[in-house]
Amino acid sequence: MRRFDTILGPLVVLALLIGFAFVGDNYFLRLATFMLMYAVLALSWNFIGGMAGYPSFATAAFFGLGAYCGAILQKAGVPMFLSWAAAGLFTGVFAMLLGRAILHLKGHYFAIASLIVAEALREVVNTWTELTGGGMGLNLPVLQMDVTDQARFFFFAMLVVAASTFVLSAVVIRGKLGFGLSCIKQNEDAANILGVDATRYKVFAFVLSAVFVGPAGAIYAGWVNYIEPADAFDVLLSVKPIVMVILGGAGTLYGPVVGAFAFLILEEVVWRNVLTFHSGLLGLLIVLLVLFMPQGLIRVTARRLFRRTAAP
Amino acid sequence: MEDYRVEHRMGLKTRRIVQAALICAVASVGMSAGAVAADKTLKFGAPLPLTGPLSPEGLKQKEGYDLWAEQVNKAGGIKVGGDSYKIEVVYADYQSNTPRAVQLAEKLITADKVNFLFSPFGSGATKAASAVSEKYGIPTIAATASSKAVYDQGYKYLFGTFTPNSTLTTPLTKLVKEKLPAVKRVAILARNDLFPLAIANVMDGSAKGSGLEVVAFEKYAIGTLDHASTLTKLRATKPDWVFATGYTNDLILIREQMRNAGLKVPVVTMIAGPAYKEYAESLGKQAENVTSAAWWHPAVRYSGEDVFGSTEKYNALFEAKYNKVPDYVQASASASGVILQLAIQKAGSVDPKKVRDALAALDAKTFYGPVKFGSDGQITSLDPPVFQIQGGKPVVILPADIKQADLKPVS
Amino acid sequence: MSALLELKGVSRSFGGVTAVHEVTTSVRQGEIVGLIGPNGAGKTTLVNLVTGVHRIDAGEIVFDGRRISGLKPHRISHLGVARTFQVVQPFPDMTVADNVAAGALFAGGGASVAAARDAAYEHLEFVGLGELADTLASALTLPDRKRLELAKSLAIKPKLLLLDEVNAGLNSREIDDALELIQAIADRGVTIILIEHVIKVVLNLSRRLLVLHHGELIADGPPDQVVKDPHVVEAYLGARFAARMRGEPA
Amino acid sequence: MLYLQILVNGLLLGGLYACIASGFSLVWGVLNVINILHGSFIVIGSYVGLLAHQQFGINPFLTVPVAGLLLYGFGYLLQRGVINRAVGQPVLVTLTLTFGLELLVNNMLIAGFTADYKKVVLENPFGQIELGALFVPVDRLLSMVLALLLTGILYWMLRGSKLGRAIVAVRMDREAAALMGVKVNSIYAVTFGLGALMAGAAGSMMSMIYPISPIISTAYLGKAFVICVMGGLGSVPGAIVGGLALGVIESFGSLFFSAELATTFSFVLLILLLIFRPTGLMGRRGYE
Repeated sequence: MRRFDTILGPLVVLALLIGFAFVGDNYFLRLATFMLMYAVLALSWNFIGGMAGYPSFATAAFFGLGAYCGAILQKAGVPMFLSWAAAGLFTGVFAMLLGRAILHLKGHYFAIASLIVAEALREVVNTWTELTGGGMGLNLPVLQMDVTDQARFFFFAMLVVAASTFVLSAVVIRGKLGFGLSCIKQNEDAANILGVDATRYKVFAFVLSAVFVGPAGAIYAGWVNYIEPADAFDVLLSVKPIVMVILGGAGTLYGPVVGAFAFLILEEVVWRNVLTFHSGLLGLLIVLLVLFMPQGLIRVTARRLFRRTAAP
Repeated sequence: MEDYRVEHRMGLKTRRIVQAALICAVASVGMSAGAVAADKTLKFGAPLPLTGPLSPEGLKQKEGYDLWAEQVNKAGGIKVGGDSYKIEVVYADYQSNTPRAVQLAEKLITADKVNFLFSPFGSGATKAASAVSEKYGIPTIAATASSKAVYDQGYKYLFGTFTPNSTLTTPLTKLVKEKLPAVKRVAILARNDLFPLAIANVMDGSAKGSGLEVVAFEKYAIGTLDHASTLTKLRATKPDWVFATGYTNDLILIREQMRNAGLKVPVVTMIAGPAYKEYAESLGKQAENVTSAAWWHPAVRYSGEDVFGSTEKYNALFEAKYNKVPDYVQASASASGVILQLAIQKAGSVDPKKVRDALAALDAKTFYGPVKFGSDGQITSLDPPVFQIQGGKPVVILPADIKQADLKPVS
Repeated sequence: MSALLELKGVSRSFGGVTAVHEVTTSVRQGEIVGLIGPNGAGKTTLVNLVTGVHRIDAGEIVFDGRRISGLKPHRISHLGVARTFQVVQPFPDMTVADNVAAGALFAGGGASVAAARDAAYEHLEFVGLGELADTLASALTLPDRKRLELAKSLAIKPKLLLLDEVNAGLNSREIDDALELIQAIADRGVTIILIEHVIKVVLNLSRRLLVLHHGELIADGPPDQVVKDPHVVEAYLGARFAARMRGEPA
Repeated sequence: MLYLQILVNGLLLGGLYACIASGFSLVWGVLNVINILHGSFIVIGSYVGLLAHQQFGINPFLTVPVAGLLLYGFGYLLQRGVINRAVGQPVLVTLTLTFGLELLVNNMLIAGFTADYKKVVLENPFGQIELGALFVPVDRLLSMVLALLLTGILYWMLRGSKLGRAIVAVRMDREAAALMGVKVNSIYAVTFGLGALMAGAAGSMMSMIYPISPIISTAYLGKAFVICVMGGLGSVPGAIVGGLALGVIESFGSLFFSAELATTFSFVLLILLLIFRPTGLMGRRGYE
């Protein structure tokens, strides 16, 4: 039965998504691509924030770096796929170096350091006009492709990244690394004494939280054709994944995915109805979520399911 | 999916039902009456930054579109051939986030099926979103994009109501040289941001082109809370002319701190702050004799063949509706609607391709000024006014035929 | 027998206050050594130095023929040094079994999570927590948490086990149970250093006592000798021990 | 002379910065809560100053106590009603909570006041003192003095009064303070209120210096962050030191480098500080 859970379930979802790509119209494809992107961000943050318990606000930094790395390479004539891969590599290496520098900080200090890294990067990109276009933004080459095909193309590109992130999450969460991260989250000193190489594990988790966000940023840049510092390094890119993960259930495998899906729906439903007060409503949602459902959707429903199956 | 229509008091659902009922009723009447024209609707999509840092600008654009739509509908809609079309502007808030603007432009086109599009705010977002309307072949009017880079992409469906940035700085530079020949040294202070930086760059060119010396060119970061030291630094370069660009809040602060820093010069130019009434209101006497330039000003006087008829009538209608004087953003937004309307009427069709051709060939008079587009889609017929705050109010000092006062030195 | 653990002139100070000063001693394979001293004598600091939590300022620590001072805690635990904490530190949101499995997996050379869990059940049986294996660690009573600490330590297959006040907070019956368990662990060939400030507890198990006072090692030898040592009596046992012997039952 | 002017500029700015940050630092130190709402609190204070000036022609310096008390009440209730439910939880929870509240409150401010920039325009501006080539704007000088005075009062209150000692005790060790009979929850609410009070006072004062709009709240918050980390969090004197330091650094930064790099410069400095000296310039041990 467990097989169904871990392999068949995701496969069914994957098949549905692929099928969806051929029936949905462009707008819905765009929404779905966004959902996949959110899922990548949420699953990625889950490595460092959900599993290791380190409140990272660096997602925007990785996303922006990936977007600019991909865009600059593509403008320089590097093939698209290669530029995406390079974005992943670059953000991964960046995360490794950054992680070594700031992962010895705990709690608020770590949160702020990671937050400020994104701010500093944005300023750097803003100032480095020759390379990045500065505040003028950067336009990417437009694909010579039919509109619908283009929508499908980016949908599938994002799907591949999201699926990879998911698979890696599944492997990590069930393996030694996930176990170790869970120990670190609950008691880092005790984990060290039991032989967990906390520093290495944390850096590893931090790198994992970056390597897929980078390509997601690069794909996103190609998809919207235009990036600028204020958007690529938007602090909401760091905050939204956290909300999604909390919404779904931190440290779980399905939580971030469920959270990303639920968040997107909420975003769209909220905005459909209120034009100038949606950030207020998003705020209200966050407040209610934190106060009344800190365990997330997954745990709430899982508990209910468990209760039902537990009865003979 | 940020639907927000001009008449938004009724709930969306109720409105849909009423609408459907009306359409049915009209349709049945139409059928029974035979050849009587049915009342149809044309949808105009407008992705705007209604929240976030750009929201003041976005809300202004919305006011401009709303006023236009209201007037057109009051006049019985747009008449094409035998049909008469009501106007509906479908708004979407992109939260001052450019990629979202692109996403929403696509959403407006594919999900809301808008017939025409108004661009998002500013050159950056306009450029980004223009790729979408080009992809779908939807005629698009940019109400607030001036950078050449927006129009030299070779796109066929994008038309803009702002002349290139240099048309703001060059006439002003010439005027200053002529009236105040003692002014030789220019110090430029620019916000490191799309439009403010672009304007500062063309000013640099205009100044050098007319033989002035640019003694300083300083940029400041977005969100800067203090300019004291930068201004102290500028003071040391002994400028005669301080040219500052930025958002209204930046410029208010800079003007205030210029006084604090003892930076007294005969010419102070700020773009775009003085075009907005908040600027003079927030600075009081400090605003006096600050010069600026914009693409439109309520003091200009044009008569037109459009729904507003003339600049005076436009100003009056605007004041009646919003109880304030329009500035160039609101007027340009209204003009964007007017331009599309004229093109549709000239084309005699709502077919995007035909309307696009009519736009390219358009040569019309409007309350906003004469409208004629260059081959790249940017307006060429406009002569942007230069103005100065005098007696707490902006007065036009250029072009000569509509000027209300002469250029005065600051002190 | 050769020395399993050797401390050579080990010192450490915090912000000018000396916590451990030039401690030199060695522990042989299979010994049960008691490390005693009044509160603040530097006992826990010494444990932290051996396990790598704190770095030493001077001296050298050799374990099993290998210099371990300067290594990180997880490396030292991989080599076979386990410890328990004065204040028990379980992973509260994990099951009891997973708490132990963590030790088996990371320092105990576990091949996989599943294998580590299997090993965990054995250790839990050994310490008498078999029935509670699947409950959350946060739900355990204090004596059970102490057992859990022991099981976790055993899971890393230690050669040396440092038990930091493992009996603190337990009543006398619970202490007896704990001591029995410690003896059983020692019988498996694990060398044990028993850190206590209540000397009576140590006397039952240890054949050798180390006494720490103000960070210095002031006595080292069989309990009967140490107890008579004038330095020890003066520095530590004098008033306190007498008072305790008269007063509470430990 | 140029350097002296730049230094004076920096110190004047630093005084305002200190006032922006002191309440933020207090809340962070005592409640272990990063109050993302702080910037909006300042903006509300500014609107109090603006409205009082528009309606009754009162100088914003005089509305400082009004704005302070109003914000105290708001902060107290907000903490009692909402934030208290999350105190003591992991960083992530409290941070996300105040972030959500910030979105809500800021959006309400925009709905109420619009995002347009406004400013108090005095009939008779304070002008500036000119000492040779040295210019000292009087409004800023007064603001700096008042800011330092307020921060000083806060410090003195924490040191000297019974309430202050209770707050400090809670900051040091919550459990111990509770055992000693301190009502921890009410201390939390009072502290949060005090933080809001400082924000409101700063906001009212700055209503004649900075253009007012809800949008500007993030700029204030950003500065508060940087200053707190520089000064050492939770430390009121640290906020003064950090504020003055940041003011001077930015000031000289825009002289030597460029104004566009001043922000980048302070961010980079901050990251380095976090990595190598997380306890702040004052070198106090953090309360982690």
